[in-house]
Order: sequence, then structure tokens, then C-alpha cells
Amino acid sequence: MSVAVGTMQMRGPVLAASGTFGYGTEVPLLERRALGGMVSKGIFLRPREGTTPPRIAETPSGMLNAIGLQGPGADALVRDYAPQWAGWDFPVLVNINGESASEYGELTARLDGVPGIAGFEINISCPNVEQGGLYFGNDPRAAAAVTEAVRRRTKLPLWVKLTPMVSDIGVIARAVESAGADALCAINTFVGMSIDLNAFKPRLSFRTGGLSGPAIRPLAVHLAHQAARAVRIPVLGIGGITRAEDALEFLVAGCTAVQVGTATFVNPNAIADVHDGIAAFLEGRGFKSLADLPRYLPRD
Amino acid sequence: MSVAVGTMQMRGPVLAASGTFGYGTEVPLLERRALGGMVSKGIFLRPREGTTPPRIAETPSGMLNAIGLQGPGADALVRDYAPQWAGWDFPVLVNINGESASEYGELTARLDGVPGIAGFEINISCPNVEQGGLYFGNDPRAAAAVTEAVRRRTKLPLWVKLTPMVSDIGVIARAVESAGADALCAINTFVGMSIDLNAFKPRLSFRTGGLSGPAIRPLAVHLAHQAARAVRIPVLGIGGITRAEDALEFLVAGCTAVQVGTATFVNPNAIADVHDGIAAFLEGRGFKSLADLPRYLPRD
Amino acid sequence: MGRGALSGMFLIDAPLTARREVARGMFVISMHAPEIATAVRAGQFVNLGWSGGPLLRRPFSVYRVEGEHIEIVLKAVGAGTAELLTMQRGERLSCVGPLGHGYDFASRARSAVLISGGLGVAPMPLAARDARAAGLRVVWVHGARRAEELCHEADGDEVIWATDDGSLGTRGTAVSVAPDAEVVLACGPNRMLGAVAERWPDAQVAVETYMGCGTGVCLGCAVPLRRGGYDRACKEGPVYRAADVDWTALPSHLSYAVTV
Amino acid sequence: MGRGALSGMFLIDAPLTARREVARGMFVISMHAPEIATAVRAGQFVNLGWSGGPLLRRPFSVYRVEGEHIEIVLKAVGAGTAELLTMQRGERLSCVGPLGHGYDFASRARSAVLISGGLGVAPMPLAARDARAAGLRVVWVHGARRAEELCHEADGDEVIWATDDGSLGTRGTAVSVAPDAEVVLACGPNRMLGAVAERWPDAQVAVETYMGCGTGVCLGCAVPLRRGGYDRACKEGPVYRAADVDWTALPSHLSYAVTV
Ligand SMILES: Cc1cc2nc3c(=O)[nH]c(=O)nc-3n(C[C@H](O)[C@H](O)[C@H](O)COP(=O)(O)OP(=O)(O)OC[C@H]3O[C@@H](n4cnc5c(N)ncnc54)[C@H](O)[C@@H]3O)c2cc1C
Ligand SMILES: Cc1cc2nc3c(=O)[nH]c(=O)nc-3n(C[C@H](O)[C@H](O)[C@H](O)COP(=O)(O)OP(=O)(O)OC[C@H]3O[C@@H](n4cnc5c(N)ncnc54)[C@H](O)[C@@H]3O)c2cc1C
Ligand SMILES: Cc1cc2nc3c(=O)[nH]c(=O)nc-3n(C[C@H](O)[C@H](O)[C@H](O)COP(=O)(O)O)c2cc1C
Ligand SMILES: Cc1cc2nc3c(=O)[nH]c(=O)nc-3n(C[C@H](O)[C@H](O)[C@H](O)COP(=O)(O)O)c2cc1C
Ligand code: FES
Ligand code: FES
Repeated sequence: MSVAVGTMQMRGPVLAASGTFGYGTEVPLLERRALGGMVSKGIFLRPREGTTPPRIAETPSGMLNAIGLQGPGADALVRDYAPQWAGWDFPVLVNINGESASEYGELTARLDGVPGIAGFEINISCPNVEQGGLYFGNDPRAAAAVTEAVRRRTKLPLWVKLTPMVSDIGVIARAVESAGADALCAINTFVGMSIDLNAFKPRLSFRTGGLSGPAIRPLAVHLAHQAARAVRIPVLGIGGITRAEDALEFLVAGCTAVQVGTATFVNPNAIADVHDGIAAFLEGRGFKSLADLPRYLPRD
Repeated sequence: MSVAVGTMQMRGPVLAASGTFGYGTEVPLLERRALGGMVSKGIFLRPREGTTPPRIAETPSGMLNAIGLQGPGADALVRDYAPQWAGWDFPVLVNINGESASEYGELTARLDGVPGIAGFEINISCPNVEQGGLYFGNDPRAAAAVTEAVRRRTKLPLWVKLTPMVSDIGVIARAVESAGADALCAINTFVGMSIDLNAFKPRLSFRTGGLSGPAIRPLAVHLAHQAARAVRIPVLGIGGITRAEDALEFLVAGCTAVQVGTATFVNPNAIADVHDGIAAFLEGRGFKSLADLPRYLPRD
Repeated sequence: MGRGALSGMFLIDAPLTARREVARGMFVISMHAPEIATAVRAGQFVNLGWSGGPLLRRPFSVYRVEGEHIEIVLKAVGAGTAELLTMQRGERLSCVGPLGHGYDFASRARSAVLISGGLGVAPMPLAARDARAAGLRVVWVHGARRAEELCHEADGDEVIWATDDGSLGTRGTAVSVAPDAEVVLACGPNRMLGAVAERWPDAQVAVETYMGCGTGVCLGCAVPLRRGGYDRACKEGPVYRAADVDWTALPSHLSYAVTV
Repeated sequence: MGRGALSGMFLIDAPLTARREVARGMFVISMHAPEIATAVRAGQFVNLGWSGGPLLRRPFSVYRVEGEHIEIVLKAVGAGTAELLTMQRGERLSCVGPLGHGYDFASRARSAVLISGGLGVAPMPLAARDARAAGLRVVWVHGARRAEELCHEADGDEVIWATDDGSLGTRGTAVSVAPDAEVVLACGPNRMLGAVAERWPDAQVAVETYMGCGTGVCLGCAVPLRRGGYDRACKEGPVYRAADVDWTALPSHLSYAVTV
């Protein structure tokens, strides 16, 4: 079940998604042998407090979150977490965030070369933080600029996590591929809102939040598939994976690996269950490895 | 519970959404007293066969459909359905579709003035039909062009139904408002895909389909709210409404009325149940009419 | 007990009243649904929903009618049917029906053969009832993979059993062992019905499709026709003249008859 | 019977074993969860999921421990709690716990007062147990709107009842009628805890927030702190020193104590 995402070799195709697995130190329940890798909670250069509660709301087969990228900042990450990661037997990528392309670059420079950090996932798509307007991920030029700024500061594997709220994800995918991304992650949460009918205002204090969970899976499979068709670099599928069958949808649709997010909240061992289920599926159908899995990836 | 959408007066705020209520003649179960109005199945100028089955697939709290706008064409609509509508005690709008702005215009000219047709809803957002590329609804200029083409041919109420897969729905909303729309409908289905793990290809023969149902409700509430904030004309909220509380979320978020789609498949009396539930909510809170309902609609 | 309706379509909150096993893993469940019990014709179906169930309703042929009760026959083929089979007596099913256009017995024929594969048995007891009522002599041919998968309820008609492995009745498929008759009715996997269409173009066959609404509004249940275009399985169907269906374009992967 | 884990957090597939009503509409349900029963401390909680239930788990304080069983107390306040109360003996709950940081009894004090409003009674039996074990004399003050909403299980401690309408015990809130003590523990609606904070800044209070994961990874359960920033109710909490919480920024609309 080992798999290569670009130059990064992983023991399995199932990773923990950013923001849903903390820094990898919190939940002791997961059978870690199954973890292909982990993307840490999104970090900014400087510490961030995050948004006022309520921060989450449940919706049909999904949840909204507006955490506001609460985090300790780069220095604390390097001091408190990276040393632990250095001893782990799976790669940890850091999900990096910024308010300008240069801030992304600065953060990368601070983290590059720190033992324990195996690569970077650029979050150009977090819908939770007010950036005074459009997200980087909505504009091919801004997305490419951020990717270049990070690429200049590191030779480590560089993944770019795409935003789903775009008319044509292929355009963004190609832009960041050209700018030097080693892989794409598709997708981040969708912007949503839920209204409190007692208070007559949004349930979340931030008003909107990112929708994750099974509800978005058909949208995510489509977008990951579109991204995979648009580029030559590998795509990691993300969105609503709770069972092996869900992950297999992304893999058949052209993804090289997957990340599991919200499902971990519900089942602290979800990643291991998904991993084992994929292995069982392959065995049941007589496929010797993931490479044998039929893919549906027409190139037009 | 009566409500005015622009110049169109309706006895209630709950309408049947296009494509989920046929031509209004099929389901005898609905208590029609509760129906504020109806939007008929999307129609093209000429008859269309629609897509090869399978056309639908269930997903968590949602469904994908790729019907392909199967329909009898304008002449049959005028001959077979409009005369029936003329006798009904609620307004029927026709959901109109085309492959070019001029085809929309031609279709409008054919239908304008036909007794039984109370107005038009322009579908600029159907994700199911291959139009050789982008949808009208993704591009403010194309959306405005279609709206103008229709506006030139009719003085009847003209609603424009927005597509959700855009980075900034406000831009499109303002473009079609300027082009002469009397109201906006937000939103149409999201494009999604589901993979058949026996056949290793999409479940739908059309590959992708439109996602509807409760899964999309938080996304729809957000987009309807964004649209309502962007324009002065009324907005009808659509997406995942199954209960009165769901409709009330849209109304509080700034919508004037709502449309119910997929829920009717599950509960043939859904529209009456939603209508009655809204009335009960208003009464329970001591609101005399819909106008008293507190709205959350900050204008920035 | 539900809300009545025009044109013989009802929405009923029906309690589950009984359950029995009729073949290995194949169960019949009964519901108290008086209006539907009275109105239903052979080949028609009901669309079932239940609280905590999947979003969309699930369509099932009406199997038998007992007084004010209707019965359906099913196996656990997916999440919905599995849930249905864990339901206890007294729990409620929301039941829309009767739906669709069933078998016709208007002709002046005198013999009918009813051909069913696996769960395709579902509409046959009612078909036998209505055929007998129309004065036809009924022969029922029922096939499955193995003896224990045959549904053994026959209501006194002449029955020809067929099994793939010959473990009961004739070795072969229901279609291959069926005699000719003036009226041929069939139900089973779509590929079996394609075989019926070749031998008896005028046979009436009950097809299966995915369904969104069951009431004719969504066009999700499209049945491709030989003359071009599509009909709705839930409205013009599910029973068709065999030669009218474009069998090459009708998906045959549906699970109704996974076990035939 | 579940999968063990490091650092005293377990994932257990626990059968429901009993149910009893302890006040009007307020029920205690028991689960067989031996590892949790052994490990749990007062003020800690379990996060419950079940098949067919809502997407996210639901957090509940552990109410009592009986041998290998744990108990929780709840009312139907929404869809999830309503479903929990329809579950039958033998049905299984997926149980993650024990979670969070509970009440501390490390001090050398000799008296404790336990103050609970409505469902805030939840952590108190265990708090009384652990307080007694730490050598404290326990007085329990329990308030509700009306007599029939008081939870009458007291395990032999001294109890002061309070009702809004005076229908049992003292008229007033639990906070207003509580005596002072060296150790003050409280649980109830957040606005009640705000009142506790004013009178006893050092009180230990169990707050309530929405929770995504319950295990510290999602940061959804943010509790605003007076010193700035947020802690996680599921990890650093749910028990806080009353004066440490920024009560003005902690949402108080949660329903835990809708009925206090
Ligand atoms: C007119 C009609 C009458 C039917 N009568 C019977 C009957 O009498 N007894 C019986 O056991 N079954 C009958 N079926 C099939 C039954 O509706 C499906 O087996 C059922 O919907 C599966 O639901 P599920 O949740 O268990 O499976 P799912 O988890 O939904 O899917 C399992 C498999 O079932 C198939 N399936 C899912 N939905 C449908 C659908 N709407 N239509 C057809 N196949 C589907 C798919 O191939 C899927 O792989 C009938 C179907 C139709 C259209
Ligand atoms: C640490 C902790 C311990 C708790 N202990 C108990 C207990 O012992 N007994 C008990 O009855 N309840 C307890 N609760 C509250 C309980 O978790 C919620 O009442 C429950 O989640 C509601 O679920 P529902 O599906 O019935 O309601 P929903 O339909 O989800 O919502 C109904 C109402 O409940 C509230 N609610 C929903 N989710 C939560 C949540 N995660 N946290 C708080 N409020 C919520 C909302 O205000 C909503 O209006 C505790 C909560 C926490 C955080
Ligand atoms: C509580 C929460 C916090 C998240 N934080 C981040 C983050 O910091 N950076 C990021 O790129 N994505 C973040 N995400 C998005 C997830 O990594 C993932 O893309 C998304 O949740 C969809 O996957 P899922 O449906 O499996 O959860 C977060 C998601 C959730 C639910
Ligand atoms: C089967 C089906 C057919 C539809 N056909 C149309 C259509 O012809 N024109 C249109 O504008 N929208 C069409 N829609 C979209 C609905 O009108 C509605 O916008 C969407 O389903 C979201 O609402 P819901 O979640 O309540 O279903 C269709 C939806 C479904 C499910
Ligand atoms: S199932 Fe909707 S039209 Fe047939
Ligand atoms: S509930 Fe997720 S961190 Fe506390």
C-alpha cells in the first residue's frame, strides 16, 4: 500500500488532513501504523487567537467550522512540535498560511530545514480568515504568486491545497503547477452559513464557516477529478471521506492519495479503518497494489 | 402569509422549484392551498431527449441528478400545459434555457403573452448540459447578456436563477440586476460526481450531476444571503429545504420567499408542511406577518 | 392513518405488522395500508421512507394483499433494505402508492405464463391474482441460482421451478424453461428481461431503474425506448411491452436481482 | 469490547444496559464500559456516537459509576438526545472517554459545596464520591424551576433543594441559596456559572460548549479566558477556575440547561 506523492514516499495512501489532527500529539487512539502522513494544523508566522465561539455548527451530514486558524505561530511550532515529529515514522507536512505572498515566503524560510518538517502544504483557501476580500485561491495569479514565494524558500515537497469555490478549478490547478507545486490537495472546505432561529443571526460568531464532512464528498470528488485531469503532478483527494469506499472514489477518480478530516472527530481511528478497508478492497478484487486499481481519468 | 416578489403577488412564500415538480400536473398529493407558486421544469425552445440513464445517484443527505433538461419544447408546453395553468389559483413561471443569448430571447418571445404563463425564471446555471464550456452563470457579462435578451422580449416578472459554483456571487447578482432582472433565485445545484466501485467509472452516465438536498443547505443559505446583500431586488432562497426551520433560515438571511425542490420527492406534501410550519413559527413567536420576521442582512 | 389523495395515489403512515422469511435471506413484510390494499393492481409499486432512513424513498413492488394489509418482498442488498429488515412490528413506514402502470389483462386470451427470476418474484402473486380474475389459466415459472434461493409461496398455481445448478426443478434459467402462452409476464434483472424480449416481443415486463421521486416529476427513472426518447419507469412503467424497451441502453447493474 | 488506548482514553462499543427516570423528562442511562468506569474522574465526560445518529458525537458528563458500568443523565433537548432516549437495552453506543480535565480535590480543605442547576446535576454524584474520598464533607445544592424537575438522587449527602417557584426547598436559585465552603464546585447553564464566578472566584465550574471532536484536535470548543486567548473545553476543561473564564464572551445559549 506504499505510495509516492512526487518525491515523497509514504507507507500508505491515507493522511490526516490539516486542522483535524492538531499537531499529531493530541489523540492517542489512532493505530498509527496506518497513517501515511500528517498535515499539521494551519499555522501563521505569528501566534493567532482564533475566532470567538461558537466556532462550529452541525449541518446535514456535515459541519461548519470557523476556528480562525488559531495557532501558536512559527517559533512555538519549531520549539514544541517539530522535535517530536522528527522521531515519528511518517512524514509531517506543515500547513502554511499568510496574509500576503511575502508572509507565506517568510514563514517558509523560518520553517525550512527544521528537523521534523518533511514538507509544506500551502493553504491558499482557508475561508475562515478575513483577508480583506478575495482569497488567494480564487485568483490564478495570486495563487501562483504565493506558490512561487514559497517555492523560492524551500526544496522540500510543496503541496498546494485548492479552494473549492471557483468556477474552474483546472485554471488554478495549472497556475500553481506552473509556479512549482509538487502536488495538489483538493479540496478545502466550502463556505457556508447556518442561522440560529432563536437569535435570528448566524450560529457561528464569525457568521460563515467552512463546510466539511460527507455532505461535500460528491463535490470534492468532482473537483479533485477536475484537478487531476488538468495537471501532471499528483493530486491528493480530500472531502467527506469516512470509509474506505469513499477514499476509493477519489483514488479511482484520479487521486494518488487522500486525506481524512472530519471523520476523525467521529471515529478517532477513522484513518486506520480507511487504510485497512482499502487494503481489503484491493485484496478482494485481486489487485496486487494500488497501482493496479483502475482509474477513471480521461484526458481531454 | 402572502408575499410580494417584485410585482408578483403570491399567497405564500413557498414555491415549487424547477425540475422537481414537473409541470404541476403529476403529483396529486400536495395540498395546493399552500403553494405560493410554481416554477415549471426547465424548457428549451426545441424538444430535448435528456441524458442516458442512470440519471440520479444518492449521496449523504443529498442526490446527484443529470436529467439533461429533457423536455417537450416550447410548442408542446404552450399546447399541453399552459392552458391548464391558466385555470390555477397560483402563478406558474417557466424555467427557460438556451444555448445562446439569442436562443433564450427566441424562447421568451414564443412564450410571452401565452395565458397561463405568469413569468420567467432564467436558468443560467444548469450544470447538466454540455454547452461546450463555461456556463452563462459563471461570467457576469454572459449572465447579463442572457438577462437582457430575455428582458427585451417580455414585460412579465423575470427572475434569474444563479449558479453556485462561483467565487463571488455578488458580482453576478449585480450584473443581472442591472440587466433588468426583477428577482434572483439562489441557488441551483452544485456540480458533483460519484464513482461506482464495481464499474470503476462515474455512477451517472453523464459523469457529473447537480447536487441537491439538505447537504447543500448551509452553502445555499450563505450564497442566498450574499446575493441578498449585493442587490436591491428580492431574492428567493433555494437549496435543501425540507422543513419550515430550513425555509426560515433563508428568510432570516434576507430572502423574500423560498423554493422547495428535492424534499418533494421524499415527502409529496413537503411544500404544504413547510408553509404550515412557517405560519406556526410566526404565530408561536407572536409575529403578525412575514414582514415582522427579524432579518439578518447587514449591508456593507 | 395518512392523507388521502386524488387519482388513487396515497401517502400513508403505515405500521409494520408482520415479517416472514420466504427463501434464504428473502423476507416478506406486511404493512397496514388499507387505501393502497384496495387500489393496487399487479405490477404497481409503493415508495417507502422511514425516519432515520436514507434521504430518498425506496421503491418496492406490492407482493400480496391481505385484507387491509399490503406485503412486499425484499432482501438486504444495501443500507436501506438492511435497515428495513431490522424494523420491528409497530414501527412506521411512510408509504406512497400505488404507483406506476402495472400489468394489463384486458385481452381475450386464456393462458398466462408468469416468469420471475430471484426477487423478480415480487409482482407475481398479485399478477396471478389479477390474471385469474381476468379468466386466465396461470403457469408460474420461477428461477434462482440454487434451491434455497427460490421463493416457495405459490398460492396454488401451477409452478415450474428452475435453478442454475439443477438443485431443484429444471436446470436452467426461468426464461429458458418457460412454456409459451398467450400472455407472458416477466420480472427480474434487466438482462433477463432482455432475453424475454427476444423470445416474446409482446411480453409485459417490469423493469427496474433508480428512482428519485416515484411520482413522475423528476425524470430520474428514464427507460430508453426503441422508438427513441425515454419513458418514466414510475409513471408509464414499470411494466412495458418487452419489444418497446431499448435493452442495450437500459442499465443492467441494478441490484434488485443481484441473486438471479 | 472496544479498542484500548494510551493515556487513559478509550474507544468502546458499549451496550446500553439500563434506564431510569430521575426527574420529569430526565433520564439516567447505563452503559457497560469497564475501562472508562475504572479511569473516569469527577467532571470528565464521554463522547457518544451511535449508528443512525447525527454526524458528530454528543458529549455527556459521567454521572455515576456502578462496577463496570457508567451512567449519564440527560433530557431530550434536540434530535440526538431524543434518539438516545428511544434506544433499547442491548443497543450499542460508541463511547470515547474519559475526556477532559475534571474537578481537583488536591487541596487540604475540609468542606465542599456542590452547586448544580437542572441538568448541571450531571457531574455531581461523581464529584461527591471523589470529594468524600479526599476527606471533604459534602453539601449538595440542587436547583430547578419546579419540584418535579429536581433530580432526587443524592447518595446520602446533605442536600439543599432550591426551586424558582418554591414548590420544594428554598425559593431561589441554587447559587443564591448555597452556603459558603472551602471548595466550591458548580455545573449548570453558563450564565449560572457566571453568577458563581462573582461570588466565588476560586470555584471550579464545568462549562459547556459545542464540541467537534472532544479530543483536543479541532479547537471548536474554545473557552474564552480572562487573560486573553482560548482554552479547549474538551482538554484543559470542561472544569475551570471560575474567575479564569471570560463569561461575557462565552456563549450562554446552549441548551444543556434549557430547563434551569
Ligand atoms: C419499480 C421498482 C420495484 C421494485 N421492487 C422491489 C421489490 O419488490 N423487492 C426488492 O427487494 N427490491 C425491489 N426494487 C429494488 C429496490 O428498490 C432496491 O433494491 C432498493 O432501493 C435498494 O435500496 P438499498 O438502500 O438497500 O440499497 P442502496 O444502498 O441504495 O444500493 C444498493 C444497490 O441497490 C441498487 N439500487 C439502489 N437504489 C435503487 C433504486 N432506486 N432502484 C433500483 N436499484 C437501486 C444499486 O444498484 C445499489 O448498488 C424495486 C425497484 C423498482 C424501481
Ligand atoms: C462537556 C459537556 C458535558 C455535557 N454533559 C451533559 C450531560 O451530562 N447531560 C446532558 O443532558 N447534556 C450534557 N451536555 C450537553 C449535551 O452534549 C447536548 O445537550 C447535546 O449535545 C444536544 O444534542 P442534541 O442532538 O439532542 O441537540 P441538537 O439538536 O444538537 O441541539 C439542540 C440544542 O442543544 C444544543 N447543543 C447541541 N450540541 C451541543 C453541544 N455539543 N454542546 C452543548 N450544547 C449543544 C444547542 O443549543 C441546540 O439548540 C454536555 C455538554 C458538554 C460540552
Ligand atoms: C475544524 C477544522 C479545521 C480545519 N483547519 C484547517 C487548516 O488549518 N488548514 C487547512 O488547510 N484546512 C483546514 N481544514 C480543512 C480540512 O483539512 C479538510 O480540507 C476539510 O475539512 C475537508 O475534509 P473532510 O470533509 O474530510 O473534513 C479544517 C477543517 C476542519 C473541520
Ligand atoms: C431532478 C432535478 C431536476 C432539476 N431540474 C431543474 C431545471 O430544469 N431547471 C432549474 O433551473 N433547476 C433545476 N433543478 C434544480 C432545483 O430547482 C433546485 O435549484 C435544486 O434542486 C436545489 O434545491 P433542493 O435542494 O430543494 O432540491 C433540478 C433539481 C433536481 C433535483
Ligand atoms: S422516479 Fe421521478 S419521474 Fe420517475
Ligand atoms: S472539541 Fe475539538 S478541540 Fe475540543
